Amino acid sequence: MNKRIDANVKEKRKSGRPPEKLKNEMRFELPALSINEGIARAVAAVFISQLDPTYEELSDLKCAVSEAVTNVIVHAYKNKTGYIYITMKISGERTIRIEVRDKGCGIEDIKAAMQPLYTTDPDGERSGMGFTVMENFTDRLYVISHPGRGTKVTMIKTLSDARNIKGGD
Amino acid sequence: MNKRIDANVKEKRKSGRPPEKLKNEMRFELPALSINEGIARAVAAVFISQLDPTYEELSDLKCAVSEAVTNVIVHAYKNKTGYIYITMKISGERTIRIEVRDKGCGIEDIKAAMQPLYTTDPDGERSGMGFTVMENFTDRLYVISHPGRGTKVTMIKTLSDARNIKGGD
Amino acid sequence: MRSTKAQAVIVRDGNTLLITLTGDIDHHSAKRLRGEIDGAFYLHRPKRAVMDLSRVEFMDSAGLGLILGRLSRAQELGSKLTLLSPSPRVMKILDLAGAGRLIEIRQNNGKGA
Amino acid sequence: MRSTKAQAVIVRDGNTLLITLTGDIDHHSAKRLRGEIDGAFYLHRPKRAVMDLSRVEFMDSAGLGLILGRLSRAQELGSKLTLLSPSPRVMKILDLAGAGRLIEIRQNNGKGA
Ligand SMILES: Nc1ncnc2c1ncn2[C@@H]1O[C@H](COP(=O)(O)OP(=O)(O)O)[C@@H](O)[C@H]1O
Ligand SMILES: Nc1ncnc2c1ncn2[C@@H]1O[C@H](COP(=O)(O)OP(=O)(O)O)[C@@H](O)[C@H]1O
Repeated sequence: MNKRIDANVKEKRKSGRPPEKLKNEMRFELPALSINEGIARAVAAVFISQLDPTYEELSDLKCAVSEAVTNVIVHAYKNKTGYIYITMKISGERTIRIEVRDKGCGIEDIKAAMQPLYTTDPDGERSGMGFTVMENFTDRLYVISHPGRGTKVTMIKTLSDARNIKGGD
Repeated sequence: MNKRIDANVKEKRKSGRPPEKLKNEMRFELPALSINEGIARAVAAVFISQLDPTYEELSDLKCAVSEAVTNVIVHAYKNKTGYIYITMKISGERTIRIEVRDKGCGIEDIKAAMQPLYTTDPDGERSGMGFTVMENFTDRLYVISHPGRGTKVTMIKTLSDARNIKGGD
Repeated sequence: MRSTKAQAVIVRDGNTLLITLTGDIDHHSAKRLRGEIDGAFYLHRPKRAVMDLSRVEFMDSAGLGLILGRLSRAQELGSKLTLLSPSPRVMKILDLAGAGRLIEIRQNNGKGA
Repeated sequence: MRSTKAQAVIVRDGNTLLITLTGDIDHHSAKRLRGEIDGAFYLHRPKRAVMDLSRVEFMDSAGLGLILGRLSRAQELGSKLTLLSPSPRVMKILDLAGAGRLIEIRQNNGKGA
């Protein structure tokens, strides 16, 4: 978002209450158990809801978080136990940044891994579409991985301004 | 809960599916901002819900968490910024342990602080009933505090078995 | 499980101020509600004030502080404050502080306030 | 915001197997649903199978895996699988994988399946 658009947004809001600039963040961790897929996306939804997202935006982000968390559970730790580390940060007007980290096996070839339909787990009925969902349901996706040490997936999305203009607080 | 009662519980469950022993835990942290009172109790509710609590049990625990978190926001950091650290752990059959920690000013006289109606903040309209709520809404409450270094409040509650006997999973 | 935004809807009816609280009453929302309610007290100086609690979805001890604080405000201005229809959850908090001895609590059984 | 437990309600009607999925379909629930659905496929070896998706509340790529896996199972047993009434949310996931080219998708507009 460039300065010009920011200025526009502030103009529009003058009619309502002054926007409280949200600078909130949350960190959480859960064991890499499949029951925590639902818990992780519900917790993400609680945090994201403070920005009053549209149904579509909230659903997209829940789905993206679900993909990243499931990948940790399915791929990162294999038969070991380990934790999922999640950080969510609000910045600027309405931008949310979500990081999903693990200390698992890492990814050897990130470029290959991010291809649609690519999966290293054909028997488990993984569709190979996890990264594709994350990419399509957020504005930006970064993947950093160190084989043997773990993976960090960062997703960034700027929410629309619709709700604020309609005028809640 | 002693061994005898545990054995009874297992007996009753034989009719249904074998109980999956939940050994889940979650850690999270949030800045000590008042908007996070609602977020912290909603996150706690998401985590506790995996135990299928009654409405009364869930409401009691949400309220106890709200008290502990609000105390960090109101009392621990005064005009400084700081974080609230929360850990939730499930153990045994249906026991949940919730720890709320801060690195704030600490409490000089814990015994006095835990008295009903005692508050160091008469102007702010605190009722002095926070610890009383935590004590009444959980099975056990422990408070450890080091003046100048922070406070840790631990609350433990064993949930009733009602839902499981009725037979969902 | 998202927390519901707290609101105070305040209506004057003759000498009575009807204050309907909705949503989640905690320390965060109480700060704002206090100002709104006290503003109405000072503006209208009502003989009676009724605080309808039937639509409160969550309340912790900060709500108790809000209610007892408004009781002082009412007494200061010579108003009589009554609480209307607290849910069992809200009643549990009121009971912990023995609020029933300090303030009248009525259940509205659908026969009008 | 609690996730809703996923379920597969499976009914045989003549040569047709009607599989109604409800709740949240993710990797956690898909593991269990897969076994339940495949069990019914092997038991009944239906000519046609219809998977009603209208009551799915959440689905991620694990649901895609579940659906495409059942498509293979159906083809293996000579059954024809059709998807019924995916919500716009579920459709968004199906579209990402171009599932519409692999499997028939019907919208039920209240005129019976
Ligand atoms: N956190 C992770 N740790 C290790 N490997 C991963 C991780 N996330 C993804 N991968 C690798 O990337 C591949 C592609 O991931 P994805 O697109 O989500 O598809 P899927 O999970 O269906 O296989 C996976 O099959 C796996 O090999
Ligand atoms: N986390 C904390 N850090 C510092 N002081 C605290 C903390 N929690 C409670 N206290 C002290 O204990 C007192 C009693 O707390 P409580 O029973 O919750 O009542 P209230 O919050 O309404 O004052 C507070 O007024 C404060 O002095």
